[in-house]
Amino acid sequence: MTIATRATAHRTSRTATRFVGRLGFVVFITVVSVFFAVPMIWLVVAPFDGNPTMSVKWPEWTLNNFHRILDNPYAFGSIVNSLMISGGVVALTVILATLAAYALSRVRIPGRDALLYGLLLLSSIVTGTAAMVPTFQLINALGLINTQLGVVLVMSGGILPTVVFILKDFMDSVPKSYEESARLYGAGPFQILRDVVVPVARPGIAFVAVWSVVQAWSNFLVPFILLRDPTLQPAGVLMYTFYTEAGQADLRLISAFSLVYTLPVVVIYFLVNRKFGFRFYGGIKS
Amino acid sequence: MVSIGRRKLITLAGLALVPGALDACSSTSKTASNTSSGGTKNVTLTITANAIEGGKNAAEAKWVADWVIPQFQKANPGVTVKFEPQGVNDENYKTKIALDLKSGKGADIIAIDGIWTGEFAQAGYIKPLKDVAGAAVDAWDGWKQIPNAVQGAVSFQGKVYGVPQGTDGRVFFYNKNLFSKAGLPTAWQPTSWDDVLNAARALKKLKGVTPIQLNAGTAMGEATTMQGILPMLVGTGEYVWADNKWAGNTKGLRDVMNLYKTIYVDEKLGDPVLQQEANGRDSSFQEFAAGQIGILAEGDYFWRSVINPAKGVGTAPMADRDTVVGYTKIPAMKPGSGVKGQSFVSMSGGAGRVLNPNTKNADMAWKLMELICSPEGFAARAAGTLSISPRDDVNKTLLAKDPMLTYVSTEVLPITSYRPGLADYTQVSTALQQASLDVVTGTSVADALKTYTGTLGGIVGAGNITNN
Amino acid sequence: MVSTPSSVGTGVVRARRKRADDVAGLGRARAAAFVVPALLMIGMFLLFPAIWTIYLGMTDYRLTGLAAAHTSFVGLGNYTAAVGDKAFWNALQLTVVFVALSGVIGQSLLGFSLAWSLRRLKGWVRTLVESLALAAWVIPGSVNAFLWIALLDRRDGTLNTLLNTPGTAWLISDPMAMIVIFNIWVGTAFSMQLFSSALSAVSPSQLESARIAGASEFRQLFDIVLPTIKGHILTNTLMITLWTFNTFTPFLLTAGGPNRKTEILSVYIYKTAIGSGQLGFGAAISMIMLLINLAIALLYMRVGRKK
Amino acid sequence: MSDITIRELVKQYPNGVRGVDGVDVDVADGEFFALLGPSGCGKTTLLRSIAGLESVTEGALHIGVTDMTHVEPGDRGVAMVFQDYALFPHMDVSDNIAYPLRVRKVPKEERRATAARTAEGLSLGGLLDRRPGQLSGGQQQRVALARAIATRPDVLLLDEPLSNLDARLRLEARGFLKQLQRDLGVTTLFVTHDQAEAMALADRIAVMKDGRIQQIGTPREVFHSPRNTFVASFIGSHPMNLLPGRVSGGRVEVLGASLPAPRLTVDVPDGHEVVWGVRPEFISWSGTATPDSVRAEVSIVENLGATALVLAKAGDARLQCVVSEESAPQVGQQVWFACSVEKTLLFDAVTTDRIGGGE
Repeated sequence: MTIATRATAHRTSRTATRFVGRLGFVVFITVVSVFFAVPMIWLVVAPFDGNPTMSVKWPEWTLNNFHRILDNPYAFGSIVNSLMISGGVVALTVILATLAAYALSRVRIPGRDALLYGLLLLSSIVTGTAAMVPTFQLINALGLINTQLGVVLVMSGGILPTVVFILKDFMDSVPKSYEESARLYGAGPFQILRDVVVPVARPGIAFVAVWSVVQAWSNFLVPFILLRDPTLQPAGVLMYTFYTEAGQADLRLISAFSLVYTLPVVVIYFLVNRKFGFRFYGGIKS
Repeated sequence: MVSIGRRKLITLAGLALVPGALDACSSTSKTASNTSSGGTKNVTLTITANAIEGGKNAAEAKWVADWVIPQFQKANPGVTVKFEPQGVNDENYKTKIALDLKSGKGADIIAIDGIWTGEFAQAGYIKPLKDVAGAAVDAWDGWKQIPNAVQGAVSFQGKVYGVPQGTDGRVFFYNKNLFSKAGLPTAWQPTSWDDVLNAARALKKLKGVTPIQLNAGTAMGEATTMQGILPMLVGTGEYVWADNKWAGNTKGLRDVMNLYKTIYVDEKLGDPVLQQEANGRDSSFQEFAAGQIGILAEGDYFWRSVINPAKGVGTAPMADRDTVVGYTKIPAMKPGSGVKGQSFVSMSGGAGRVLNPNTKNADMAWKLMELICSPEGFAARAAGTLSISPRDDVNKTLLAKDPMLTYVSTEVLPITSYRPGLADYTQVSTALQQASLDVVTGTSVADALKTYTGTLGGIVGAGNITNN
Repeated sequence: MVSTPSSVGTGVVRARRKRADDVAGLGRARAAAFVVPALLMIGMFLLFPAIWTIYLGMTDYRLTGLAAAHTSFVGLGNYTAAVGDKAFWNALQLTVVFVALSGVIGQSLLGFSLAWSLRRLKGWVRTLVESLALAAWVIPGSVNAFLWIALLDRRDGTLNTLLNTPGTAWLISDPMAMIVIFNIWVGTAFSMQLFSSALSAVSPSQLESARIAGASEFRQLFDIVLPTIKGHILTNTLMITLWTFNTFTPFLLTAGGPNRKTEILSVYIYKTAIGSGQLGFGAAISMIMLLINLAIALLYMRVGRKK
Repeated sequence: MSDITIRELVKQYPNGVRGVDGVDVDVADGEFFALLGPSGCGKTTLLRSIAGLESVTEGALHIGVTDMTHVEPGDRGVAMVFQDYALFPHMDVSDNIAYPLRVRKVPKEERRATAARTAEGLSLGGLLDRRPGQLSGGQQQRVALARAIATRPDVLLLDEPLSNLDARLRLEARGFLKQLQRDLGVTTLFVTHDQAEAMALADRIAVMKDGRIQQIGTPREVFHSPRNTFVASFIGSHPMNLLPGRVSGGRVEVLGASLPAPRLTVDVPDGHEVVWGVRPEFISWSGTATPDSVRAEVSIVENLGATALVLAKAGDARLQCVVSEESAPQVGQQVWFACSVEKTLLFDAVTTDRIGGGE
């Protein structure tokens, strides 16, 4: 084989490999997209079906299901409640966690990592069903039964360790020279946090904020046991009431409310993502 | 990234293990029933039930809001009545009211499933009506209208803890169209299990038809016990709990399990896969409504709610329900082999309302209870969805409109049985469901019951089991 | 002999400097002030109930019945009962399989593959794929359950229509596989996000030089990318393991069935605590779960540090 | 007056390692002063201690007459340009430059004006609205400088100011930096590991190793009269030839030859072990034997443009010399190296301190 033919052969095989790679890539992306999209079809179609079933079919187009949701005395309020509770949880966790994660990231406190991970593990107990009674009793003793504040506090306590943990990881990768620089110009800790750390860690904060919303938004057990006035209950609880006596799902209500219940959190995600991004800046040095 | 000293973590876990003496915080309630008996100034009463407007049991919620509250407030100026709707699944509802009662809170009148009476009473969450509201309870004339058996649904150890709100009964529903296609009589009354099996065998010849649906398995939960195992068990002459002992590996239970084996394994008269589906019971309703199931053991609720053709009531409405769907009493295994020598059997549940022992206005709460349980109350309630009330006088007038409910109230209720209202029951029930599942999925009856008795021993103690 | 101005033995000094004691001049007191509010919150609403739960785990406490009124201390009785309970071992085994397949392998691999294939992509394809994955992640669990029940329905579910397999009861025939795939569907977005920000920090010049050296894409991946993002891999695996251990959504799909084939620990705990009201026993199992998580975390960190 | 006085400065880490280990430095007002050393030598730690970013374990630091040892960084009148510039990625150039003024609560208008003026002075006029990510390395460096000088600091600290620039840009920036320092007249300390940079820029250089100062002097002093072998080898674009030998009758025995010894500053007995040093630039070669020369075989010749670097082997030892490119020997050729005795240095083999030669 001459050098020339070998080079040609080489080039041909390279082109072939590249083509196969390209094809593989397209197939992979398509398969994954379909995988993610197919289950969601029901959510888009069933709410508009006059007689939705547990299958995807061409609907008998109607908005009746939504009329019924509108007629439900609690549906609209529950979305508002969800927004308030999630908002409270996000505000509380993000503010407290930002402060804590920053300090933990920048100052060595003995046993810091063990503490963080220990709390992270404990949070798995408390967010489960086993801690229901202690949680209820605690909120009862504080006189916060039937208040959204109680719900916000319990949820925040449960997700704070995770948020601190993730945020600390983000903060650790923010170059420290930013803060040192600001400090040299006389900025105090709060000023540094506000002017430098928070803006730089913003994609990370956005991430945990959305994560907190998702957690709070879908929680059922905590608001259910702590709230008694249905006008205070969030959508996550109301979602479970569209059943008949024997626990049969009323799909007309459920399909429509699923959409109503899902949309805000999706919108929140897209807004946050668009405004703040979910990543780091492709920094000068990170 | 995290770098945790292994030792540190273990120390931490060790710390967490130290038994915290934190229990002290359980807030003991101030059970002061400072009964402001006569004075009706600014009294607030609360009712709770597992019902919510626009959702689960909407009719009840609507009735409380539109009838009970205005009526009572009109009759008792100065009193405010509030409704705390719930509308979730029974386990969650039970959990919530248990937490409420435990912490000395909760609504003044609470709707419960009769089966919870025993465990709530044992926990001290509820007290006999008389202990809460005094002599007024005995003086109520409504008791005369409520049969003792029905009162038993909210009683524990001979004491009445609440006022029954309704009851039900289990029957075999069957599809008359399929029956005639299979050459079976459309007026059908089996008198033994064999009769039922023979009918199923005939139905098996029809294509696309599951001959019989006898609930089995854990996925259907209590529906398996209530519509499947227990009605069959009482047909063998045994109770699941008798003489302070639970039925273990008994002859009756073996018969029941063999029946399951015949239906689902040996002769394939039922659909074993459906028993395992998470929403299998809903599917069975859909299939029955679609004419794909021949015989179905269900409660009257199936008739009045699930396949009810009235607009917006049923989730599997059958427009031709009244002509196509037949119903008949569940036969004992053989004529006369049922409990108390009965030839036909049934199981019933019952809902009730109890007074919260922590109520500050026991007298007024009882007054409200009397209104709720008055004939007018039940009549108003029935305007939404008709069901069997606990009161004979009410049933006489209201049920006349519905032959099926009349049938249950006159033919089935006299021969019915109730479940034992004990805290252990839930777990025993789960163990029974598991046994039926084992059989349906191919385990031998002997092995299934061996597992069952093992589990049962763990729940109630080996000494509290009957084997024969 | 030429002595070179290298710096043997001074690396230690440099390595220490990274942990500069206090770059922002917080000072211990102020740092404490920053941390204390969160800790108070956690202490009050997490630690306190958690410790209480651990205590409950050593009692025979029940929600109702006699044991609710007269709770007695049983020490490690619940733990020995759990160890002797076949259902517990079943749940544990299922959980390990579930966590390994759906979390550690499934979500991580798919998440990384997505991050890797999308890293150089801009425009609508990337937006679309990312949005779909993230939508699955933000949709509430109760809604997700309905979506998947509709997908897998035995009678006329979408999957049976697509594959032309009418009547296949996926949730009965392959329940574990289904909840594994379901959980991958739900959770992949987290790994994808984490890895795509990690990948953006991998220096392009290193990859360039590897490519010039003729390294295949896989070689580049193993020699350069993975070592660089090791920390992220560890974070990802830790979080995913913890979350997957605790996820409860599969219950909404299969209710633990059929015949306990998907009764993972969280479902088992739910069934004991809420279903049968055995709160003491449920608390003990939660504690066991915590200890398992702890052991796994220690293992990860050991492996992660060794590499 | 913004002179800097550092006395007995120690920075000890919690693990006992001393990053800075007893340092005395005096920097005159307006001086351009370099801290030079290999990485990990403590130079950056020293710089950060001056900035106040590291807390000092022992010793004292004065700027002017003020004791700054424990003063908050923001109150020292010190500005610093970080190695990575530490430009805030979320602020545009104008905001970055004006940030120190914002901290001082200077009104917005004034801030903008100062930023614009400073930017203009550093040829950043058209870039005020850009984000740091949109700038080239050189531009980023100038923005960082602009931010540092916007507040007219008493002392300017630069941490490896040129290390993130490519080679050509670095030369340009060097000149620019020197000019800027001269124009501002601000006392400036900078850290570098690049001796050429230190030589080119600094009025004086402190060479550091292992947390200690090895020598402080003008570029000329450290080049021609290094205090020890470390400084000798560290300074210079080509490392000094350092070869073991011994003193013998006023001469040095090295490489099997006997060469004249430079003037000794310390009395040493005959047979004393020494290190003999000469810079490659001061060695000449010839194809034939000459007096006081060393025979060697050329192994490598590197063309450096105008000059060539010759690497040769003399026995086991290796020698380097820099010669004019035109007159470079051939590889494999036998050559004789010689050098002027004034240019040779002698170091004690044990203490490594210089004991002979130098200016």
